[in-house]
Amino acid sequence: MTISVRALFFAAYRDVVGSKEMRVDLPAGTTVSGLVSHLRGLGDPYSALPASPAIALNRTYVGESATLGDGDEVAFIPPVAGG
Amino acid sequence: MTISVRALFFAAYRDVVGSKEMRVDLPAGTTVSGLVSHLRGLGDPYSALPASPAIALNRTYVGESATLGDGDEVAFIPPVAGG
Amino acid sequence: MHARITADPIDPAAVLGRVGSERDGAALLFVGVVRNHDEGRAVAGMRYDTYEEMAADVLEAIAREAAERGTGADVAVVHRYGELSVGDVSVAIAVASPHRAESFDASRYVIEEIKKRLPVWKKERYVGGEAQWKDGVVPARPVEAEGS
Amino acid sequence: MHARITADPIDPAAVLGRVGSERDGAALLFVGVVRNHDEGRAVAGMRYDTYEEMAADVLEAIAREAAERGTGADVAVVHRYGELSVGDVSVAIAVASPHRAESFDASRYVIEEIKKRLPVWKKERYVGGEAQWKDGVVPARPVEAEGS
Repeated sequence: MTISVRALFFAAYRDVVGSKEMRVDLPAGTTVSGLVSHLRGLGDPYSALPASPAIALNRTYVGESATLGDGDEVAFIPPVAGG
Repeated sequence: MTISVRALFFAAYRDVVGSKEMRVDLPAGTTVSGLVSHLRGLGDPYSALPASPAIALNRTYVGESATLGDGDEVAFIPPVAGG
Repeated sequence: MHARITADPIDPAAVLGRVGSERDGAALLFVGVVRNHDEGRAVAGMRYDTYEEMAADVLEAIAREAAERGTGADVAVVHRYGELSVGDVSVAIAVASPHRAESFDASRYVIEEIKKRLPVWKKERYVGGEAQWKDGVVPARPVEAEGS
Repeated sequence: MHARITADPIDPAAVLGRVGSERDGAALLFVGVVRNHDEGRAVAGMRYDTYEEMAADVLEAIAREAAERGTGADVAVVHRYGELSVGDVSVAIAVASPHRAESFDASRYVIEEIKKRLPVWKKERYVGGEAQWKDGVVPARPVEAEGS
């Protein structure tokens, strides 16, 4: 079975990837770290993403071992600088 | 030789003494603690002043051993409560 | 409690006006402003990007946490995004509480948590035309259960 | 730097407007307000008495000391005296500085020093008519030279 997630890129990561959003199809059971590895394995420009970025899953920060589900929103969060 | 000072009373001390200001004649060389003793020795209501109040001499906090001069302004400062 | 992320200019007095009641003896308004220098470089302005939907949630969570610290405080916070010039307000935090210590504590909490976890990024524009993303803070990850 | 003791109502926004320049990334406004309760009693209002000439000097010294802490801050403080009602502003302290830590530090310094040494006293009027001087803080005496 396959799931489909939306990967979102912000700020410096958006500059790296060259787009703000992409759809990614993955095997069911893929974790956050699995998605990151998958993307980095696609080669340039994705290989320039960090191996272990901060990730928000459906708008909440999660660890690398969180499991993705169909329709999830997975945001790559560069170091934040609000205020 | 004699000096003359203005003693000022504020807030609770003004309530005790019943006036905001009095002129006091003292021997030259009298200290702050000498003035306090002198006033307390006058009897009611002055005897109700504390033995060791905070004192400002010419608008600056001083210790009990500060020496008074002619024309000085000596304020009896109850515990402060600004803000 | 009030928390908002917005592209509109911020009126700090209006944010302050959102907090306080007759039980409160202290109110504190923090205002963050784009300044004309950073680490020795002359700054012309700042672009704030955000992950708006998530930022709204995080800002509200921060305000709620601040309000629930100590004996309770009333909290309002507004954070801006978009293109800002020197002197523009980037964030306003208003707090009111019965005693001053809680207001200082809650205000400081809100700004420090914003810096640690609000999904906002800033690109500094320098006098002369260059621009770069400002170094930020890696948000803490939730602790994961053993073996999960 | 600006320090004033006054019988006139205080406009906190105007006090905030007195600080800040393009070098400043943070501004902080503290507002002290007469609250409707104190130590479990319902408060109707507060009378602030002061030793005005000395209070003006002390307030200015406090503001100067606050401005000179750390790497420097811009400070404005206004303290009121006279008859105040619940909700009236008794003190407003505005600080601006390049970074937020200095503003929090300077603001807190000003209000804590006011409580320790500004010659101001307050008589609390309770709902029901009774009134009493609020407990205060004994100002520290200067250290005296040995044998003087």
